[in-house]
Amino acid sequence: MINIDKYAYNSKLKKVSVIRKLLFSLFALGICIWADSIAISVFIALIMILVTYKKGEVPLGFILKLMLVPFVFLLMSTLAITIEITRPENLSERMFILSGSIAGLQIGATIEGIKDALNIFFKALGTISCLYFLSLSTPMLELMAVLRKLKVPKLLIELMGLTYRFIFILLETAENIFVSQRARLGYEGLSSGFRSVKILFSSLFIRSFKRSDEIYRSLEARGYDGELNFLEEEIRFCCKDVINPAMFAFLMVLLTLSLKE
Amino acid sequence: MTDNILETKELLFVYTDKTKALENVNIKIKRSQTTAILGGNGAGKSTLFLCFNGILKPVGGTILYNGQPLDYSHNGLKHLRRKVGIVFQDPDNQLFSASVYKDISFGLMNMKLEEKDIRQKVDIAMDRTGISHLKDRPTHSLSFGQKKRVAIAGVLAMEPEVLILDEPTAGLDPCGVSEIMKLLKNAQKELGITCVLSTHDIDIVPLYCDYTYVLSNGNVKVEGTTDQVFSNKDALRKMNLRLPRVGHLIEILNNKDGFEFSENDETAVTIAKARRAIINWRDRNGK
Amino acid sequence: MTDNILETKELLFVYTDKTKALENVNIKIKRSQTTAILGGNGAGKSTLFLCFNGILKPVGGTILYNGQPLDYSHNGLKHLRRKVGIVFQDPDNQLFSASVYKDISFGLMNMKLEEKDIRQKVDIAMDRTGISHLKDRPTHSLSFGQKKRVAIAGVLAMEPEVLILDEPTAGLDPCGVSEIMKLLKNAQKELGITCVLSTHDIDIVPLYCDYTYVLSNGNVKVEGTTDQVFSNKDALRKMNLRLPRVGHLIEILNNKDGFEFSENDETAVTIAKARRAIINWRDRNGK
Amino acid sequence: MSGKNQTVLGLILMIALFPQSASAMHIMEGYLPPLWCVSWGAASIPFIVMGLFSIQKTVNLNPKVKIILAMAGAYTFALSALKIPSVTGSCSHPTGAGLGAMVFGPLAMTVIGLIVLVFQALLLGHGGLTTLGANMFSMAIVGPFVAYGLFKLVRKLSGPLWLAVFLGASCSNFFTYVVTSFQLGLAYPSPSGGIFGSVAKFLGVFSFTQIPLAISEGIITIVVFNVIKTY
Repeated sequence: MINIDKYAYNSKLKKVSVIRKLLFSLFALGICIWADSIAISVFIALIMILVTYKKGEVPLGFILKLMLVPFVFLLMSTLAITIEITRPENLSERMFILSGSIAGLQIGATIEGIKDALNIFFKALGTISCLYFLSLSTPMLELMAVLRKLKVPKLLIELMGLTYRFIFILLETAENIFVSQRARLGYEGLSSGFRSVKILFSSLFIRSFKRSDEIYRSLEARGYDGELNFLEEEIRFCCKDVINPAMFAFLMVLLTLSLKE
Repeated sequence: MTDNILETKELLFVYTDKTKALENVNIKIKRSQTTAILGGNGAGKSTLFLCFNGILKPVGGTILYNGQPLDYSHNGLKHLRRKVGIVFQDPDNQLFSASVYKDISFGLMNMKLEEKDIRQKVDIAMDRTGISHLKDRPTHSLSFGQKKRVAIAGVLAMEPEVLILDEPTAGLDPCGVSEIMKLLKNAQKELGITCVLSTHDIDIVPLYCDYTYVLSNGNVKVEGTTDQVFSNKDALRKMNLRLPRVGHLIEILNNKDGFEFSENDETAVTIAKARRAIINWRDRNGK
Repeated sequence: MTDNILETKELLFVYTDKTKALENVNIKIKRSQTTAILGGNGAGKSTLFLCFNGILKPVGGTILYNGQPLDYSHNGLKHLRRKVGIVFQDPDNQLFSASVYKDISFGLMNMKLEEKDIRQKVDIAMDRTGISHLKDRPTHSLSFGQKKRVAIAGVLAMEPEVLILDEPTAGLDPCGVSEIMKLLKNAQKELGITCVLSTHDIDIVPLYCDYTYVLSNGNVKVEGTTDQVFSNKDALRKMNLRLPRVGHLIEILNNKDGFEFSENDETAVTIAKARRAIINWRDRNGK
Repeated sequence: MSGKNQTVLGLILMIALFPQSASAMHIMEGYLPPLWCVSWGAASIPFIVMGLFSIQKTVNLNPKVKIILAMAGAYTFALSALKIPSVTGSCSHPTGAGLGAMVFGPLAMTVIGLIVLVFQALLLGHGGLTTLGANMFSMAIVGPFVAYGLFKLVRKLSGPLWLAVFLGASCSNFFTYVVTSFQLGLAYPSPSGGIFGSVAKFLGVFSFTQIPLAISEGIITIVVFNVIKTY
């Protein structure tokens, strides 16, 4: 259903302490943003993808496909950064390398703009691979356990836990409805497609409402009175789980500084 | 300690839209036995179950637990729900945590036990239902049959005196059905639990149930030991139910084909009993 | 026109997480017959059905419809889905429109027929499934059995050549089961429809199905006419399935209790056949 | 129009019809400079705290609310995770925040929105952790408040229900897009036009996907709202 989730539970890195994975990815992410250099971004992206692929045994094809998820945003916003629109009289100051004019305005891309855009592009690529490393190696339940350790309000964590469970129930329902709509020609053509989408959304809504009723009932039957208490599994970690990521971060900082010299 | 762990007297339940779900229902659930509640879709079985657990409050009549009328106060309900556990038909409605382990611990946490005890009880319940290996799996990755077991474990962990099961075998393949029923039988033997179950799978009733009620339109239409109920064939058919097929075979042999089974044997509904009936007949007829 | 309306050749289907749902599956569905696909939970039945309808595209092998390989173009799929209808297991997933009438017309509307035709076809389908009186009811107020009928009507209205039913009897009470099966038999007789169904309810297979495939772990393990399949008892048991209970009784009588049924009779699995077996035995033994 | 312009236009159109535009308004991981990540996060915190308090208050009165709110979050998430064929793809991914705000109130929706954004980042790769604050501000705070405000306003002026719902939902989506463009513009001011020039650029580029999306969100929300009403 949600492939990221599936890979996270099957990852060979699942046994590694969540603290180590979390620190590793967050440090890398932070350095990527702070360093603001294409070389570091590419380097971190390569490390993250390699670790996820080699150590986590997530198929490379899947990781690369994930990289395309924010593609639309990346392309559109990078386009916006690259493009410059000026009056022709300001033109002399800027070096357009690609331009045209519409309605008396000069539209095009400047070298600076392209440089900026490239930098942001690679930075985004680097950081998103840190994010994917985390979500492809760490089951959501463990991340929520960390949040609990960090004293995030209990209500928020409870709501997260419930939402996480319900997401899969609803997605299964939605997929079943979707398949049976397709079986009856529900998405052939625009008008029937739009009709089917409307039906899908509204019947999913009704189903989720009914589900809430039934789940509440079964919770009541087990003594629910407003508090969701479970046995929490303790997060186990040793000093190495903190020191190793810190060492990695330290080395990366040194590398960055030496590059900036 | 009375003989009947649960008893209803002239139970009346009316939904907000004025449909009577239960009317004048008198049911006695015998301690440590398995009672089947049969009935077509919409006969009122689920409503009855929710009344047993105090989730629904009947409009009229009384429910006795251990001879005492149900106490609908906060503490009374808390106590009742610890003693009377329900396993719902769709495990997705019951499993609300993504972690198998957490979900099973939920009821115990509500009982405010000590952590050590809870861990122990959770482990025992997982062991009993054969799901210890699923401990670290997220709920949504389980198969239907596995979810069903987790749901049962979550209720068994609370060590209830009465275990109510709404369609415990629905959606399972034949092998899954017999595994679940065996698991329940074992739990019952070891813990002395009283079981109440509803099912469409008529064939399992004579195999696992001691006493049977047949509901129809919110009324008890037939009741008795399972053998008695299944010998009342015409009544069953009127109720949208049928005989187990083996019972049907014996009936035809007896009524149409001139086999004259003894009175005891002519109502055989399980394979074992039908076998005996036919062997008895052979022996009596000097083969 | 070939004899087999649907045929798969070395079908292979692999899910994104690399689990093989179907492997080397060769199945022939004979025109105007009823074919049963048996198998435990997760054996691959639903995947196979979705392949038949073009919802899933197999990774390897071919599916022939009327002797032609499936055409996965937009128009090809449109045509296929009109001709091969699926009734899903849970009617709640199939009924999504506000009223019964609207729901049944869903497929017809998507076929862009004229309103007059649509009305006519919906009326016929409702009539055939015995739900004309429910026409204006909202779908969520129906009982489970009624929902099942509406789901069937919604597919029948499109006048398919092949009707695929995933667990058509799951969740129905015994009376509901035989009504649904009769309804299907009638529709088949009148319209010459080919039926393919999967079921856990082993007992109905010998009653209603001509040909049987047994799937296990995505492979066809046993196939043959229903009689042939049910005489292969050991294979069935290995497959997480069991014999119909009547068949089990006859088997025990034959193997353990020294009844020597004739070769034809020892594989009886329906009430009618078991009855004949026992009567034959009686007559042979000079009673 | 020159050949170059045609290519640019073609590129933009292609993007506009790209089926994955659902995630297009989530600022992706790593896209904002550190200062802005922190600022938007800080700006969002008070709303979350208020939201949590308001939810806790209702939960104390009715424990069922917890289940319903979580279900609402799951519903919103499910809509964004569904893969619907490309024919309708560009017009079928509402954010659901507007609907939620009209049903549960904007404060509760900020918390639900946060949860949905976290799951979208971790499970779908929409948005990110460092940009969580910024996305939260545009989608889980501005969106719901706009929706709720407009809905109440239209009802107060005794406008028809459908109009209130439509304006609420589509404007919540629309303002999310405007705020996101501002966030990006602030972070990446244009060398020639400054902050506003940059904002204008982002508004322009994203309008291709976001304006149809806002309208379709309005229409679909009316449909769903009608269903709720009959229940």
